[in-house]
Amino acid sequence: MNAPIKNTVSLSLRIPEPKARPGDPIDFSGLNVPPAGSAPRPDTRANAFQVRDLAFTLIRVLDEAGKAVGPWDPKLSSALLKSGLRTMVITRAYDDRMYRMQRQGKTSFYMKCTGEEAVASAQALALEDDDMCFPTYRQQALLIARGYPLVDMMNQIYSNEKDPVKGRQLPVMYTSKKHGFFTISGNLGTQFSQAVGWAMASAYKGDSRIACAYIGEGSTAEGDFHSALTFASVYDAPVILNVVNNQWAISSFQGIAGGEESTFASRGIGYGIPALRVDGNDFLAVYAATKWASERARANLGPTLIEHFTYRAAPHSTSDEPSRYRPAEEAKGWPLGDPVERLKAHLIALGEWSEDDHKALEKEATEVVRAAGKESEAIGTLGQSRPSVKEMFEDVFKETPWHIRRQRQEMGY
Amino acid sequence: MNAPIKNTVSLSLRIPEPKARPGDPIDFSGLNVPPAGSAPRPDTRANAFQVRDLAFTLIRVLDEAGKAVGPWDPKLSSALLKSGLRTMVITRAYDDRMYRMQRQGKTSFYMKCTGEEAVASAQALALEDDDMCFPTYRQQALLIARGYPLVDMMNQIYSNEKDPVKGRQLPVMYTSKKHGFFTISGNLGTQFSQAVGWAMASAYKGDSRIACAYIGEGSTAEGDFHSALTFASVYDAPVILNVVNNQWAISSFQGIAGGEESTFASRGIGYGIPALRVDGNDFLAVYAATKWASERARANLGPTLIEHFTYRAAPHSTSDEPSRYRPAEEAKGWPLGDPVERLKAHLIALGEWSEDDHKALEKEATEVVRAAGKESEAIGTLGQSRPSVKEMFEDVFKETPWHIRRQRQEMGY
Amino acid sequence: MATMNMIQAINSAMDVMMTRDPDVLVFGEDVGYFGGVFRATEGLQKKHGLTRCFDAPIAEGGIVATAIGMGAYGLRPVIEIQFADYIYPAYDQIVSEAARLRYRSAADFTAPITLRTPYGGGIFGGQTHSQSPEALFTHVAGIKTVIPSNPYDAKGLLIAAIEDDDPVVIFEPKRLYNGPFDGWHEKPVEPWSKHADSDVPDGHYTVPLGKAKVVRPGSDVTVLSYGTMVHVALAAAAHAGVDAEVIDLRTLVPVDIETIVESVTKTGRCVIVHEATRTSGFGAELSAMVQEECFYHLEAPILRVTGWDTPYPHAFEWEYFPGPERVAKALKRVMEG
Amino acid sequence: MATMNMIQAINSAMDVMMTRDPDVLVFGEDVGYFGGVFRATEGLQKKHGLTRCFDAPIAEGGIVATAIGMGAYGLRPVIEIQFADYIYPAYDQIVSEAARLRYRSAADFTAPITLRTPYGGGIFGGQTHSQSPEALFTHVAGIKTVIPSNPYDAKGLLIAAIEDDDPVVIFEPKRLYNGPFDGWHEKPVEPWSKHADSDVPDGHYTVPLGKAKVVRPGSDVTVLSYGTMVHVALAAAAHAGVDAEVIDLRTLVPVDIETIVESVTKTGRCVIVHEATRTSGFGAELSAMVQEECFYHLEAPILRVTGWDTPYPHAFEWEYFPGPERVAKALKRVMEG
Ligand SMILES: Cc1ncc(C[n+]2csc(CCOP(=O)(O)OP(=O)(O)O)c2C)c(N)n1
Ligand SMILES: Cc1ncc(C[n+]2csc(CCOP(=O)(O)OP(=O)(O)O)c2C)c(N)n1
Ligand SMILES: [Mg+2]
Ligand SMILES: [Mg+2]
Repeated sequence: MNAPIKNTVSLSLRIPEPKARPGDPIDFSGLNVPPAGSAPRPDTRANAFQVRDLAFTLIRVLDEAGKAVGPWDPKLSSALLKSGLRTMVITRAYDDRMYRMQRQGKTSFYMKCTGEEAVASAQALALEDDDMCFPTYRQQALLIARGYPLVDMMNQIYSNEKDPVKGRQLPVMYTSKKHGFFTISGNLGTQFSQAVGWAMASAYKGDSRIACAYIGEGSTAEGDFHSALTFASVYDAPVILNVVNNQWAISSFQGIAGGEESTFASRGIGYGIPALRVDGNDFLAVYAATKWASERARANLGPTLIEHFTYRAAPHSTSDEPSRYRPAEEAKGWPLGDPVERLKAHLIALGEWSEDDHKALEKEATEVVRAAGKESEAIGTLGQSRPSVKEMFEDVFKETPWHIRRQRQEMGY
Repeated sequence: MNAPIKNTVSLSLRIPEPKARPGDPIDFSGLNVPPAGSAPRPDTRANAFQVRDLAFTLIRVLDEAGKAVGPWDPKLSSALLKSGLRTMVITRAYDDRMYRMQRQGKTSFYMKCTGEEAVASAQALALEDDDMCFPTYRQQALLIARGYPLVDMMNQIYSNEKDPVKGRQLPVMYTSKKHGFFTISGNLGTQFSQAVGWAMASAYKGDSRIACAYIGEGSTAEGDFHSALTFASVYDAPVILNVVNNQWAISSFQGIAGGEESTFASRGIGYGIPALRVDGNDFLAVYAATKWASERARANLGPTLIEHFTYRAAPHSTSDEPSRYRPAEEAKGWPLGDPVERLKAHLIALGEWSEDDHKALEKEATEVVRAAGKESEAIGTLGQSRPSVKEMFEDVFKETPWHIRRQRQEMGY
Repeated sequence: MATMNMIQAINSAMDVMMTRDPDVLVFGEDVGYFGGVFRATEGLQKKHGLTRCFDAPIAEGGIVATAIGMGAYGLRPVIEIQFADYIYPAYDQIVSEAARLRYRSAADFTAPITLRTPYGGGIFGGQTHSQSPEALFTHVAGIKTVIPSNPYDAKGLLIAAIEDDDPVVIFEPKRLYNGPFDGWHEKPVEPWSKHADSDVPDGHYTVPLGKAKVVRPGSDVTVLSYGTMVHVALAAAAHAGVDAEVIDLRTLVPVDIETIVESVTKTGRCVIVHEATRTSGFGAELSAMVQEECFYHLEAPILRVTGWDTPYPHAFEWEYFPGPERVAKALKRVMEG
Repeated sequence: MATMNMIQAINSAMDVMMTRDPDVLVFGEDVGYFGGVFRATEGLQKKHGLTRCFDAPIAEGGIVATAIGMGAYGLRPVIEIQFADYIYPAYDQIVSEAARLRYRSAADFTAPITLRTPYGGGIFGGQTHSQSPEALFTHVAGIKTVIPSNPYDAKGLLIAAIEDDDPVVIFEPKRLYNGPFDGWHEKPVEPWSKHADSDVPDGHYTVPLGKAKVVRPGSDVTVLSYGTMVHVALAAAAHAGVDAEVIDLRTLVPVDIETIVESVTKTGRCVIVHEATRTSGFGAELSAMVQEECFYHLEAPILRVTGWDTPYPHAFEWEYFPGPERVAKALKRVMEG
C-alpha cells in the first residue's frame, strides 16, 4: 500500500438513466416488492438506529387478495375506510374536471395527483384536524378530506371574484389556515423546513398539535430538505416529514434525485430520524405509518420520515406530456396498482362494499364536483371574473406604504 | 387504534446542550471509543449498504501502546511516517507563530488547526499531489506537506506586497492551483459541492485525478453539504468527502449540528455513499481510510464520506475565547489524545524515533518557520507593505470594464 | 442562414459551441433526454451524448456549485435554471463564489460558466414563473448580466457568453421565445419568421457583450429598454406618435454607457422601461447614471415605467405588465416636461 | 435612562420584548449560551431560559425557514444572521417566502419575523465580513429594510420591528457597535458614552419604521445616508465646510420620501452616501427618486459616494470605505455644479 501507484484507468462520468424510454417495453424488473405483512412494526419508542431496516423495505398491509395482513394492519372501521375511499374518489373526479377545464381554456394551469390519492387521503384521517399540513401541489385530498369547500378550491383555480387568494396565485396554490393547510409555494421544498419551525413553535408553546410536511422525491435534492431534517433532528421537532416518491420530477426519473443509490427513507438514518418506507398506494399502510409517526411526535419523541412509494400516473401538469420521456403505458403497468382500486377491493373482500356501491360513489363524486364546478363557473372562470385590481396592491404589507399606494393610484385604483 | 385519541401531554422543545460548561468538571463519559483494530476493513468494491456499520464505529489503528493493529493498518514505511510527523510539527510551529503575530497586531486575524493536524497531514500523503483539495481554513497542513512556501502563506496573512492574492483576502484564505489547493472561501460549505463538480469534470474528461473536499461538522448543516452528497451520489463522482468533526463550531457544540442524534459519517448512508468514521487523531487510521476512499474513487467506484473524529484544541480563531463556553481544561482531557504525540509514540514504539529526535524536529520546525517569518516580515506585515491599490480594481473581471476603470481613476490609479 | 425563433437560436448556440469545444457541456433540470421545459436543449443529448447534456437534481445551488467546480477544472459549463424565479437557492453560489473566484484567488481559479434562465412575465405564470430579478445580479461585482430581445442577438450573445472567461447570467425573456411580443396582448401572436432578427446564421458568430443597439433612431426622447420591453417600447412610440430613440441595452453589466449618453445628450429626455419591480430595479441605476452623465442636457425628469412593487399576480397579468399604453403615457409626459 | 453602546441597546430591545411577550424568542448561530459573536444576545438565555434564546445549526436558510414556520404559528421570532455576508443561503426563504406569505395567502398566513444582521466594513473583515447587501432586499416587495445609526435608534427601531407584523430585516452597522465612527480611522475611537444618542431608556419605546431623521439641518446640500455613513457625512460636512443637511434615512423601505423631498426642494442639491457597491446600490434608487420628485429644483447633478464595484478587499479597507475625504470632495463638487 506504500508506493503511490497512479491509477491509469481513466475515470468516466455516470449519468443515471431510467430503465425504459418511449418506444421501449416497460420494465419494472428491478423493483423489489416485499410481501404485504412482512415488515415488522417496532414500538414507537424505538430509536432511529433500531428501526433502520424499515427504511429499506416497504411497509405493506393490503395483500394481493385485498386482505389486510401483518403487524401494521391499523384495523380500521369500515366507516373510516369508506370515508377514505370517498375522499380519494372525489379527489379523482375533481382532478378530472379541473384538468378538462384547463384544456378548455378556463384556467391557465392545473396539476393532478392521480395514482397518489392514498397518501393525503389516509393521512388526513390519521392526523388530527388541527394538525398543520405543509403540502405540495399534490395534496389537494387533504383539503377535500377536511371539508374545505370544493367551490372555493375552484374559485382559486379560476382566479375569479371569489378567489380566496384574490387572484394573486397560480391555480392549485391553495391556502386555508382553518383547515390546517399551509399556503402552497411555487418554490419547491421551502415548506419542508418551515413545517419544522411550526412544529418547534408548537413544542415551544406546550401545544399538542403537530406538523405534517410534504415534499416530492425530486425536490428532496433542495437544501430545504436538509435543513428540515437537521433542525427536526436537533430540536426533536414534532413533525412528520413525508417524501412522496412518485418516481418522476417532470421528465426526470427518481435516479436523478439519487433514488437508484439508496431509498429516500434512508436519508433519515444519518440524522437519527426514524424512517419508514411505505407502499404509498396502500391506504392502510399509509394510515398505519402515519399513526405510528404521529404517536411518536405527540409523545415528544420527535420527527419521523416517511417515504411513500407511489407512481405519478398523470402528466406532471397541464404543461407536460409524459409520453415524450417515458413509455406511454408505464403508468398502467405500475406493479403496486391503483390506490382506489386497492382500497375498493379491500372493502369488497371485507364484504363491506360492492361494484354497485362503487359505481354509485363515483357517480355521486362526479355530481358533487359538477355542482361545485357549476357554482364556481357561474362566478366566473379565468378572465371572466376577478377580484378588484386594487387587490394587486394589497397585502404586500399589512399597511400599504406610500410608494405602493401611489402606484395603485397611478393604475387608477 | 381506531378512535383518534388526542394526546393531552403537552409538547416541549428540546435544545441540545453539551455535557460541560465553564465551571463544570469535564465529562467525556458518553464517548464510545472502540478499541484500535476492531473495525473490519471491507473490500473497496463493497457498497454503502454493506459497509454501513463503519459509519457508527471508529476506525482506529494506533493502540494505547502506540502499536499499529488491525486490518486498517496501512503498513507505512518509517520514512513516510516521519514525513507525516514533520508536516504536523511544522504546521503546529507555523500556527503558533502566526497566532502570536496576530496577537502582536501584525495581522488582523488568524486560525489554528491545533489537535487536527493529522487529518490534512495524512491525507496529503495518501493522495496524489495533483488531486485537487477543496479545503476549509483548517487544512493548512496540505499546503505545507505539498511544499507550498511558508513565506507565501505568511505574505498572504500579512496582505503584504508579495501577497499572492494581492491584499484581497482575509488572512489564511490561501489558494494554489499548482498545489491542488482550491481558493478558500469565507462562506462555509460552498467548496464542498464545488469539489463534486470538479470531480465530475475530471470524470467527464477521462482524467485520473480525484477531488478531496473538506467541511467542518458545524457546516454540514448548510445546504451545500446536501448538494455535495446528492450530486456525488447521482453522478458517482470521484471525490472524497471529508467531515472534520472537531466537535465545536465557534461556541456551538456538535449537538447543534445534529451530532447527538447520529454520527456525521452516517449522513452518507441515505445517499448510498460508503461512509467511514475515523479516529481523526490517529495518523495511520486517517491515512488508511483515505487510501481506501481514493482507491474507490480512482477505480470509478464513486464517492466516499469520511468523518474525522477529532477535537478543536485551540480557540476557533483569534477572535474567540473558548473558556467562555466550555471548560478551559476540556482540550487537555480529550480521550483520543494529541495526533503529534500519538504518531511520535508510534515511531518510538517502532524503534524509529526518540525523544531527542523529536526535540530536534521541533527545533528545526521552529527554525524553518522563524526564517520564513523573518523573510515575510521583512517584506512587511499588515499595513506596512501592501500591493498597489490598483489591485483593488483588478480581477473583478478578466478585462476591467469602463465603470470599474473609471472608479480606479477616481481613486487616482 | 436560417429562420429561427428564439428557442431555436438558443439551441443552435449551444449546439455550435458543443461541436466546436469538447469542454462545453450543458446541464440543468429536465434539460437532458426531454430537452428542457421550454425545449431549449432539445436534441443536444442525442447529438452530443449523455455526458454532454444531462438532467440535474432539483437543487439550483448544487447546479451552480458543480458548474463552478467544473469551471475551476477548466470546462465551460452552460447551465439552465428552469425559471429565474428559482434562481434564489443558487444565489449564494453565484454571488459569493462564481462572482468572486477570480478576484479572491488573483485569477488562480476562475469560473467561466454561463447560466441561462427564462425570465419575465406575460404568460400567466403567476408570481413564481414571471419574475425579473436582473437587478439582484447587476448589483454584484463580478457577474455579467445579459438579456437578449430577439433570435439573432440571443444566439450571438449566448455564444459570446460561453466564450467569455467570466461568469455570465443570461435572462431569456420567455414571452419572446416563440414570437416578438409588444404588449398588445389582445392582438394575435406574430411568429418570429416575420421579424428580421429571425435571420440567424447556422454557424458560429458573436454579438459582443457590453454593446447596446439602437433599434429605432429618434430625436424626441431616449427609451432605455431590454428584453421584451424593447418590443413594447417600439409599440409605445408608435402608439404615442413620439419620435423615440429606442435602445436595446442587451448587456446590463457592463452597460454600454457611450450609446446611452450619446442618445440622451441628443434627445434631452429619457424614459426607462423594465418589467421588474420598480424599487431598486435596474431602472434606478440607469436613471442615476443618466442624470449623472447628462444632467445639463436633460429637459424633463427621467421617467421609469416598470412592474409594480408587488409580486406578479396571476389574475392581473396585464395590469402588472408595463404595456404600451403605460409606456406611451410616459413618453407623452416626458415630452411635456 | 442608561448610557448604552449599540450592542447594549440592541440587547436591551430583545430583553424588553422577551419580557413583555412570551411569543418573542431569539435564535441564531452562537447566540445562546455564548451570547453571539458580537455579544448582542449576551445574558438572554440565562435570563429567559434555554428555549427562548438558543443556538442554531449553521444553516442560514434553515434559520429563516424555521422562523417563518414559527411566525406562521403565531410567534415573533427574532433571528440573527451572524454576518450579512452569510445571508445569501437564506435568500430564497426571505425573498420567495417571508416576503410573499401574506400576499400569496391573502393574509391567511403571515411571517412577523425580525432578522438582525451585522453589516458593513471598517473592521478589516475582508470580503466576507464587510458587505452591505441592503439593495438586494430593498428590491424585494414585502420586506422592510431598516438600518440604525446609533444606540437610541437601534433599540427603538428593533422594538418597532419586533412588534411589526411584517418581516423586517435590520442591518446593524458593526463598525458602530462600540462607538460612533466617522471614517477618520486614524483618530482614536470614541466611545458611545460621549454621544447624545447613547442615552437610552431602559424600558419599552419605539422609533417608528419609515421615518427618517434630519441629523444636521443645513441649507447648501442634502446628504442622504444611513448607518455608519451618517457619521461620515457629518464629518465630511465639517471637513468641507459646507452647510449640509444630513438626513439619516433609518428605514430604506418604506423610505421617508417626504423628508427627502422637503430637504432637496430646499437645498437644490443632493449627495448620496453608502458603503455598498455602487452599481444598483440603494443610492441608485434614491437618486432616481430624487430626480423624479425634485427635478425642477435641482441645481447640480445628484452625486453618489459609495463603495467601489469590487469585493471589499482586506488590505485596502480605507480606500474602499467611502470616508470623509471622498464625501467632502463630492460636497464641494456638487456646490460648484
Ligand atoms: C425551486 C424550484 N425549482 C424548480 C421548480 C420547477 N419545478 C416545478 S415541479 C418540478 C418537479 C418536482 O418534482 P417532485 O419533487 O418529484 O414532485 P412531483 O411533481 O413529482 O410531485 C420542478 C422541477 C420549482 N417549482 N421550484
Ligand atoms: C455561511 C456562513 N455562515 C456563518 C459563518 C461564520 N462562521 C465562521 S466559522 C464558523 C463555525 C464553523 O464550524 P465548523 O464547520 O465546525 O468548522 P471548524 O471551525 O470547527 O473547523 C461560523 C459559524 C460563515 N463563515 N459562513
Ligand atoms: Mg416526484
Ligand atoms: Mg467544527
